[in-house]
Amino acid sequence: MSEDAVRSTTVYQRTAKDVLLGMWGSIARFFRLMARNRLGFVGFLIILFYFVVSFLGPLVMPVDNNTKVDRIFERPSWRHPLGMDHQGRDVLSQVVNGGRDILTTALLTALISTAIGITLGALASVIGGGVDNLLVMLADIFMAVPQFPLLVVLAGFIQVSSMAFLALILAVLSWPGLFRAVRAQVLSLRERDYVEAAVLLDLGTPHIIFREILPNMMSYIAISFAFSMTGAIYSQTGLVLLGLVPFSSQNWGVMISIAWTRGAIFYRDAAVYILAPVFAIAIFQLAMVWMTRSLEEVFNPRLRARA
Amino acid sequence: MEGTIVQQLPWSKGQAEEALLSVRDMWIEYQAARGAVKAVRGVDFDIFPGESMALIGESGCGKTTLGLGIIRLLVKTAEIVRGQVIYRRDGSAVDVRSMDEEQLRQFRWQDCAMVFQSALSAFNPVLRIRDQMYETVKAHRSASRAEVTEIAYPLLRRVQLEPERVLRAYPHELSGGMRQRVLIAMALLLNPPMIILDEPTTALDILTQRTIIDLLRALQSDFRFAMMFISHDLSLAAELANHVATMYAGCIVEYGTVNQIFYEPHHPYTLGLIKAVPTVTGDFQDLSSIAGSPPDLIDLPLGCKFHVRCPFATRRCEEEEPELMHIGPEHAAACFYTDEVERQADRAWEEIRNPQGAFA
Amino acid sequence: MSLASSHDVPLIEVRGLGRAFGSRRRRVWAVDDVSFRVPRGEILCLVGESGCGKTTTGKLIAGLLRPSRGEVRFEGQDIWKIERKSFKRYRTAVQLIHQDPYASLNPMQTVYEIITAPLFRHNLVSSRAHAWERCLELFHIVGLTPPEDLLRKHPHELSGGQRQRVSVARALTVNPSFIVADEAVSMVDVSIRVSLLSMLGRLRDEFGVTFLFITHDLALAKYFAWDGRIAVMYVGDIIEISDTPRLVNDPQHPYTQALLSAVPEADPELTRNKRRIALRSQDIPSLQNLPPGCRFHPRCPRFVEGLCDVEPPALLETGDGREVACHLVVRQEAVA
Amino acid sequence: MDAAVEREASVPRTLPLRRWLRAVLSSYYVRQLGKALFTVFFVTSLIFFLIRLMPTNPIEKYVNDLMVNEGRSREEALNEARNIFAIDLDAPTYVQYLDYVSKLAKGDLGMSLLSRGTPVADIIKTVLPWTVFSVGVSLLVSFIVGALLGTVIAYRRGGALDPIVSALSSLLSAIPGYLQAILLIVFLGVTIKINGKSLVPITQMRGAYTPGIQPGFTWAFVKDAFFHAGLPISVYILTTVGGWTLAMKSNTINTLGEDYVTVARARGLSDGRITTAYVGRNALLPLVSQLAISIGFAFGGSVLIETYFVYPGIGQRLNAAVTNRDYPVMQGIFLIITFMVIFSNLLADLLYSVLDPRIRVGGKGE
Repeated sequence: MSEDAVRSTTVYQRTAKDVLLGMWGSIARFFRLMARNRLGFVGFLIILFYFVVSFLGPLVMPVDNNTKVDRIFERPSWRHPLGMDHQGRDVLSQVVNGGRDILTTALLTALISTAIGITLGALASVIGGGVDNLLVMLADIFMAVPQFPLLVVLAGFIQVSSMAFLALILAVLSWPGLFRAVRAQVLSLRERDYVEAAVLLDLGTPHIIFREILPNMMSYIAISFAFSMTGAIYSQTGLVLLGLVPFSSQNWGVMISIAWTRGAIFYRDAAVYILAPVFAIAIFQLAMVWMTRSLEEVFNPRLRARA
Repeated sequence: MEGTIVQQLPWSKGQAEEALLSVRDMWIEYQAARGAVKAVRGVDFDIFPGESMALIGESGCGKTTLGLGIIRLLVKTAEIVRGQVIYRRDGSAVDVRSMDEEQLRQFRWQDCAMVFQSALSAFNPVLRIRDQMYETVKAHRSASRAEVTEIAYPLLRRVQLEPERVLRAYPHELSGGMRQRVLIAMALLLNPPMIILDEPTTALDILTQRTIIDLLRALQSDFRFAMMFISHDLSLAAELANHVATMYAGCIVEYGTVNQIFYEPHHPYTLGLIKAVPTVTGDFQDLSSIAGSPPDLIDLPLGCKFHVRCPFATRRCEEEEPELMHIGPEHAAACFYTDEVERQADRAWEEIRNPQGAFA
Repeated sequence: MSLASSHDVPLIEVRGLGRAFGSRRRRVWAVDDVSFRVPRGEILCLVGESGCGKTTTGKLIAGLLRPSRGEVRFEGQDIWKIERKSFKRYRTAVQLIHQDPYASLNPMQTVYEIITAPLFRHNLVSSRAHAWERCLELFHIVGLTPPEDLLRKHPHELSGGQRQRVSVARALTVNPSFIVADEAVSMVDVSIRVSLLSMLGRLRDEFGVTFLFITHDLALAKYFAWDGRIAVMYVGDIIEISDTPRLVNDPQHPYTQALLSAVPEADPELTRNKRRIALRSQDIPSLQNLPPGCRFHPRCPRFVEGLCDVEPPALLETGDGREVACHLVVRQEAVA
Repeated sequence: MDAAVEREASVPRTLPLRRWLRAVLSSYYVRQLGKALFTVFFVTSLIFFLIRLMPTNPIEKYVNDLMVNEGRSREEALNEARNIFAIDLDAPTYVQYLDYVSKLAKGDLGMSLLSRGTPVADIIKTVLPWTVFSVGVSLLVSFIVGALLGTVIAYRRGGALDPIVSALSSLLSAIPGYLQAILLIVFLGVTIKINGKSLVPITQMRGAYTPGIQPGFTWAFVKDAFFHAGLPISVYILTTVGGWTLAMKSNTINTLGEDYVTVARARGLSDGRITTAYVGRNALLPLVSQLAISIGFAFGGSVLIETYFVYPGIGQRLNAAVTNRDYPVMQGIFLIITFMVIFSNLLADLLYSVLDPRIRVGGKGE
């Protein structure tokens, strides 16, 4: 590798070309690293597929809303691969349109809980003393309280009007997990010799946080992000099935709930109406878990070098 | 009995048949991602009853692998490709490699005990020392708890520990030095004829190290067990060993009595090691290190593996790997230019004995 | 102390240095009352068994830990009382080389990033080309060849010896005047240890770097600081300081004598006939409940009832520039 | 802290055994008990203030409904609300709080809104045992099966079994329990039929036990109870066994790499002894601490799983209460579930300290 190539990979003053080259290079490297773990890569591709279908699908296939009495619970056919629902509407279009809201809420929850987890985790480990003990105790208490029952009670008391509000509630309940991981990581990384060396070389706190500590925590954060998404989907769908989250968006949970109450399961051909959203959620959750395997390797320095 | 006849090593101190343990052509490899790591490449030596032998080498020379190979305790990815490990006790000889699981289990600790370097994590953290002693004896012969305590008490006192408190303690309640001494006492529970010690003093302080060295010497004279200790520390060999073998890149490159190895080294690596280790007593000695670094054990260079770092290397060393050659009574070295090495060794000791130059 | 004004001011001086750990109820003094001076260009070795507080002392001097009592003075000024600008000058002037080659370099960064971070941060280089040249220069000083491909590698692709050299090169980027080497060579193979030491020695000769060399290996201390001084620490205190030749050949404090006699030597005849000093007990006193008076008295072969176990001996001069903390050693009362 | 200082300080002189044991015992268990009690206090207060913070204060709403559609005076409505909610609205907040807590201590959780006059405590008494029974049995089974299975595939890492079991475990633990419940009902109950009969008689399995059978510890009743609880138990097991298997597998692999296992083999200990006392016991430790968290999770899952299987446990009752906005019952059930989880946390901690002496017996590390 020529000297220029080496220089271009430095972090500091880089020309636009370098930046682009750098970005494309890192995206290609990210894919190569994700592909190292077969199972992880399959999970990653499925998740990618979900996001494409959920956010671009509705533009291509708008949800079929007109009732067609003569086609109730029609068998799956070439034109309607997943058959018709209890009002004769195309099930496939509902599945395609059913993902967007769930994934948005899950992403929002994960973002908020990751943000809370990291800030409180870093705060607790850096400041230590009283603040640390208080936060750790708070986290322990939150962890001790059974999450879903609390959610159910909360949803019973207050009207959950929007996705953002639901995401906020879910995040407020799920931050302790990441908080404890971040706190433990920062405490251990802070003691590392190379962080001490950075202090000695007076490289400044920003450098120490973003160039020395954070890169070594990325795998933790990525994996916790993934798990807080699956947790959010679990709770969110559960609340929808209980009818406690009444906002009337297109959503796999709503589909299952309606299919269940309309007795779709008793019509042999209509079973697909309830199975489609169930599998949609199940496969997403599974793909997420598989993907975390790859995430571990993406941030493992030993492998990053060889990619 | 057949199959346990081994070829006599000319430099061995006695007849191979009288040796307690004879290792012949031991070859061990690890399966790594990049290929097979040739950790031990054809090692031969004998250990005689009551003798103490030092296996000296730096990290990655295969000395620990050899030790583990003798009692077949290698990790799954390691494999003894070939070689014999003949163990002789009261008349009968057996190849450890041909033992079945049950024989091997009996052999371990009763015939040959092994004390590991990391004494800190050598004990089960959730069991008291008393129970771990008891189960060690129980695994080999029926004995009541009282009997085991009876055996353990004098042993623990012998290693300068308070039996009452140590037996009742959990491992995490003992300091590093204490744990090392408990491990040695445990090794003597079944009074095995042979004990292998891997880096017994590395993780310890000077004074604790001293107690362990004096302890090992005294215990060996009392219990008459053969001791094979593995270390990177030459001074440990100088203290305890009758015979010393220096290892490099999976082979024994020199074998000899402790005085031959230290005062008449015939292999460049042994000489290099001696000139690299400072002594505390006496005036300043100028030291010199060995250039370069150990070879990659997956794709090893041709010829003598040390030629890259060797000041005496010639073209012949690059093509041909020297075998261990008999160069004196109980002394062998694997090098074509042993006499040049010897000449330089004499000059080096001359320099140490009466140094002229001040600090260079 | 008025003494300082007559000599040129020592680069580093510690007075009555102490550092405690643990909560209020169970406070433990890892470093109790340490005082010594390190003039510019000299090598001082800090020797002692693990747990004696030598690493803590090193970190106190490097400014990584604040002292619980006493002072750390850099060029005559207490580093925790000077204003920001001079503290920044002190900050880069004193560097520390860590013991463990596998933990001292950030695994996520390439060697190039590790070395150039301080160069860019303190604008020690004008451009990336200049940074590249500086890297080659530093690699040459610390004996790392061939520099080109090493620069692109990650730490886990280097050997222990190479990592320690990268660690030293990183410290040299800010042109330090004082380096604390905390067991810097003890985890490296014996055969390449000497080359690391001679490299460090060259830094003193060519760049006038002053060293505090921390080690538990007396033989290494003797080799590296033959024309410097050795200070022996025991359970948080310094019990003897002397120039190396006399400390090695004529130790005053019973603990130093015990240490020197206990060290095994790579010379069979020498080490097997060495006069051994038997200690009265094996146990190292625990910091939680320290013995009264001199901390070594429970183990000291020259223990005198009523003297050693009553009042802790102060570290006093013995007239010829040596200092010893022992009631039994003939001493000249310290000046001031 | 200077690590060397910690490690090398020699063991303090032994105090008389009795005093030493008491000092250690008291400090650890008291701390754990304190933590549990504080959590309980925090949760009760959380619920108490929750009702007050709500935009539509449920009690206020209830009082207004009474006045509007039943023409009651504010005074009567307040009285009724007072004993239903176990809270007297007019008194100052702290008095209400003390009154609320004292009632709670006496086990009085207020009255159900829906079925007038029935105390919440009685409702809970009827439904709680079924959930404890079904969740308890499944936790026990899935923990034991998971631990054994995890050990087996850890020992046979290269074999065929390992990838299959690992993939299946991650599959089962990823898919939410209530979805698995639906899948069971759809496939076993409805879709797959063998000569006209579905594999699993879903409808007969509803309820906790067949009405005719006399409840009591007779074999017939127990068999019947298991028949009815079959579906919930199988879903709980399916969703949790995968997690235990994977956790035990990774713990066992780590423990197998420990020095004391190699030394145990060097000491000639039998494989059985090593697998149980050395590898098993040390690998099990982290699982025990995870047990507590999984209990909370299982109770959470029961809300939907019991609803789908029409199993009369506390989860299904909570769902009914929430749907009908029966606040006292909701509040009571949530408190009971939380107390049970906290109590089991305490049990798991104690069990952990019994298994791991390093926690119970202080030592050099402290």
